[in-house]
Amino acid sequence: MAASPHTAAPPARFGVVIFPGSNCDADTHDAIETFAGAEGRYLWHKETRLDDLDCVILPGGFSYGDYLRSGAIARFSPLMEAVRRFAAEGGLVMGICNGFQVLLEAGLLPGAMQQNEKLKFICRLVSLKVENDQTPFTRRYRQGQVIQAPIAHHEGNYFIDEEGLAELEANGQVVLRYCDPEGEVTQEANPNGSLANIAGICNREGNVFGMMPHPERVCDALVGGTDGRGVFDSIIDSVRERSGR
Amino acid sequence: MKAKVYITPKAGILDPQGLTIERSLPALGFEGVSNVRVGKYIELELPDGEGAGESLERMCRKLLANPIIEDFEYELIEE
Amino acid sequence: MKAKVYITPKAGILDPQGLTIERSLPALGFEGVSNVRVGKYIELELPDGEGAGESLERMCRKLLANPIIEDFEYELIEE
Amino acid sequence: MSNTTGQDTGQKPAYELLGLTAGEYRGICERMGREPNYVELAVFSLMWSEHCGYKHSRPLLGRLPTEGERILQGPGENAGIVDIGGGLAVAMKIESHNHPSAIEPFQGAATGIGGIVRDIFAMGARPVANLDPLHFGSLDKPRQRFLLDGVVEGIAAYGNCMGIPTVAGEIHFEDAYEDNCLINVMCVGLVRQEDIIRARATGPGNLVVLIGSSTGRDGIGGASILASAEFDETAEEKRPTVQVGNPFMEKKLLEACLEMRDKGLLVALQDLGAGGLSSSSSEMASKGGTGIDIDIARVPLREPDMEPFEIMISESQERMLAVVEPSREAEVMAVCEKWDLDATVVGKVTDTGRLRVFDGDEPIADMPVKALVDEAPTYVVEPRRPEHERDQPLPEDHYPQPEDLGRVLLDLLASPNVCSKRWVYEQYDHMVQTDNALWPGGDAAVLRIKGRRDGIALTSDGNGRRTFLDPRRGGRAVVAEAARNLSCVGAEPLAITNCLNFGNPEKGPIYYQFQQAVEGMAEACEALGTPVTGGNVSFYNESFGQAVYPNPVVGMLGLVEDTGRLGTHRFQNAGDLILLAGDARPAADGSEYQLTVHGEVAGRIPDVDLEGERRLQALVRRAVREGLAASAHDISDGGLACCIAESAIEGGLGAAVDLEALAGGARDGLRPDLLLFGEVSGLVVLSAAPAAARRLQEEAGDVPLAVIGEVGGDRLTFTGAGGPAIDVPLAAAADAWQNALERRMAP
Ligand SMILES: Nc1ncnc2c1ncn2[C@@H]1O[C@H](COP(=O)(O)OP(=O)(O)O)[C@@H](O)[C@H]1O
Ligand SMILES: [Mg+2]
Repeated sequence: MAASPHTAAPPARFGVVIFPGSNCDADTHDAIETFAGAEGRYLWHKETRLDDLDCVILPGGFSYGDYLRSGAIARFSPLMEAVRRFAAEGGLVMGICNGFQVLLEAGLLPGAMQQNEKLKFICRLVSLKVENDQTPFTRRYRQGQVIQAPIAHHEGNYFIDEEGLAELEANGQVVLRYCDPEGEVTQEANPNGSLANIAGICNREGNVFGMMPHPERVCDALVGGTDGRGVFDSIIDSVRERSGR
Repeated sequence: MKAKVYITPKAGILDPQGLTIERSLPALGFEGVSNVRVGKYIELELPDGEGAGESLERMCRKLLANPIIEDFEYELIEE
Repeated sequence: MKAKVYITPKAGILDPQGLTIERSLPALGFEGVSNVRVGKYIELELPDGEGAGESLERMCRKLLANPIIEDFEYELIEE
Repeated sequence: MSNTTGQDTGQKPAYELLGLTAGEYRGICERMGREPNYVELAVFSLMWSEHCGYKHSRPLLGRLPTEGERILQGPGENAGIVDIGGGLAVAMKIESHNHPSAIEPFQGAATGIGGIVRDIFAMGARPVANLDPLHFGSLDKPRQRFLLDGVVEGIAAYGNCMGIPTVAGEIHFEDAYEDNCLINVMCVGLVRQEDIIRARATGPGNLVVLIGSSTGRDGIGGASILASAEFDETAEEKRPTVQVGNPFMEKKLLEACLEMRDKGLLVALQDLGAGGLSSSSSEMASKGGTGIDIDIARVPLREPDMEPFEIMISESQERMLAVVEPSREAEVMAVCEKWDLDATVVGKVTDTGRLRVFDGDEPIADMPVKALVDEAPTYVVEPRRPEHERDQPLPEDHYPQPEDLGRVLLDLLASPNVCSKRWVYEQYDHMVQTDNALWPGGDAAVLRIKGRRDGIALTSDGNGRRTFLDPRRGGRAVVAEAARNLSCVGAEPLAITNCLNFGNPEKGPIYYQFQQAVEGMAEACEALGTPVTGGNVSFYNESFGQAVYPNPVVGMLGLVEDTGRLGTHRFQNAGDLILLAGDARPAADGSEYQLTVHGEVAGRIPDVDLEGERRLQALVRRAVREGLAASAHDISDGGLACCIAESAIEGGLGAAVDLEALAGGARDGLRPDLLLFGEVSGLVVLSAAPAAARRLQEEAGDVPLAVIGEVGGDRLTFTGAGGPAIDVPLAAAADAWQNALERRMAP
């Protein structure tokens, strides 16, 4: 990404990680660049300098082929060490699909992913209920709002032990749940067997967020909808507010 | 030095693969099979030396198994 | 009766998982590991009886393993 | 090696074991000026196999039109290339992986995707879509369910991991494919015209670099033995080691190759597919008018102790061969290292016109490139019309008309050949790359081109049953259907790629079917202005003397002017009128109705009126682009009733159709069952608001356009003079159509 020719600072600078096997990096980058003034910079998995960034996104794909377990190998890349520090200092980190799996494996988010209940890859539009509209990633949505975004994964069956789940619920860390189009969180609306229909969670501090559905795929009405824009808009708002830009 | 690693889904965790196999067995003529659990079996060769066991243990803990959902055991085979 | 089944990629058959793990190990701080092969490890419970071994063998051949690209071994554990 | 390759050693001579005839062996000796050694013989046997040498098809394929203003690259390269304006081009190619998939469906289909994707990025194009036309036996058989399950998972595993959306395809089930499933895969890529790379090894002294996976014993004999011998009881002994795909490796290969393209490092690029190093190196030399020296001692091996001939013919997946200038070697290695890929200089380009193989310093083979690549013998077989072919269609009263036509509709909607294929395409990541202006399920897929208003439309169609009844008409019909599917979404058909799946061409009737089908396709391609950019021939799809239906599969590319104005098959508004465009008389012959209800495939399919088809499609495209039509859907499997039912189900709106209004012109006096379920080329159902419908009728010119019904309500009714012929709740139709496949595949 070339430096912006303007002197005014951009409203938000995103880093989009490329692990070997990432395949939604370009989609995510495209989505970011459709937002007025937002900048996206690709981050090769061996890079370690993130200090020019406001938000790091780990995109979807099959890092290292998803061999062994999704995200298991990617989490050891030099970049992830930097992401850990970046998050510890309060930087915004979001994992989408495979990126979410990497964050789980890295321990930046609690829990683990198993194979989908029916053992099949699923790609379809699903309904999601926004359970927490106070995070830096969801503030543009309303509590209880139902949005539509596609999932495309083989291992999105979220698991955490009982204690962990109670903690997530108590702290409002469950951010998105699979629901029916009316917003009811039902078993039938659960596409992959995820515990408590969980589709997205954040860490306790709220600055690290992972979701299985793909918001970057629903930022343009021509190709499926615009419900995903709220995620990026929320991040931009949060960055503006923090930096006073 | 050869090593064998056995990784199994943690007790109490739903194992979708095992469950699916268990459900499809009767249709293939296998009745009464239960408690099917599917895990991983990894073979590898390690540099010889005293640290081998410890190194393998670390490898399992850090990479080969995910302790949140999996248990592991291993065997070292001296040749 | 308990049974353990070990499934491994046939010799000569590409094992992309094993290969990828092997290639990434040095970067994770594990040097000198080679011949990593990833297979499956399945535990299950069978009805007791003399036919158990034969039944398990058939089960492996028909469902648990893919004999075209995988080898299997099993153990029956009398309790 | 002691004995010579021509000698009878008590068993058969070596050339025969490798599938060559005595005459072919003599031809090789002549061209070599001596007897070939084993390595040379192995290489020749591959290059002169049906698969690589097109021995039975080459003379006939010449009939296909391959030229057009937009064709930048016709047959002969790794993929065809079509100019879509603005400096951009589309690379496209289709390939079969029938035999490997019949043995191991998951890996067979997965490596099929891997192979076709390499063909596309070998041209310097970024793959943007996969398509998967598939044919299996009846789903009533567990083996067929196993095959479908494995094939779909294999395609999903490989394509999804690569980040290439699988956007369209087709699936048919019929007994003729029981022992020989047809697994065709197509890939489409985008490339800036100045970035196109070709497989021409030019510049003697340039280096030949092997990139990607190490070489193992897999697929040895795949091309020469597996792909050109009948597949029967002896398959067991001929079975090569099954190849396992590594999509992660291929994803890295793809990115590395495109990065090298962007850096201008590649003189030429070629994938290693059937025939491995032998075929890739000799073809590159042939295209470049050069020679190549290969040192097999440098080839990274997966298994120790591989024989030289094994290294030369191994079909290990995920490998590419690049030609690079010596001064750029370091840069090439740097890109490969970045992507953690092995890359090895294994040879160099020469001006000798020969493929020379060395093991270190020791020469082990030396063959004329031209003989290998261009001089495989061709064979012409006496064509014989198969006995089942008929001059006349069945009499229209051949079958009794079923009493409950509503039941027939529900049964047809639930037929695996007609029902929704959602169970399949939801296993594919069909949205990655975020360009789907239309999601799967309609007549064709449409991808936008980022930064432009226009987009590309893609469809694949094959119809073995029709080609079986009349190969020439079937060939015409399959091209017409593909074009019709594109026109229904509003796209202008531009070009095709094709995969010809047939039985053993040495047999007169099969050769006849092949010849006739090619003739029919050629006629339709000429009439519709869609030249052939390349394709693939898969012969010997037969077992125990029983061949598959002759099945030409067409993948067609179209261009949409404005992705904001697309046609879909969904009914949009209650009160819209339903119109039937086109003038053709449907028939039971070769229809899904004939098979599902009357249990046979017989008669002769109606011919395609190519001129009428052209005019019909032009009208449909205009109706869609000008926004006059709210929906457009062509009549194919299941006939008019299923076509309307699909539009109704997907739109969530019922329909009432007047059979009297249908029975004009060519359809005069046709019985209701044939009107409703008969099949024929050349009909499209449109829906439009009343005012738009009037305008359409004014503009239709000489294309007949009849108002036949109205959208609305929650039932599907088709009413004739004697009262309702069909009256079923939309919900029942929807349930039958939407869930049939999932129900069949439930464990
Ligand atoms: N194997 C498949 N893979 C992906 N999509 C498929 C497959 N089979 C069918 N489809 C999709 O389902 C829809 C209906 O297919 P089909 O009935 O063959 O359409 P048509 O008759 O218009 O050619 C199309 O959008 C097609 O692309
Ligand atoms: Mg159609």
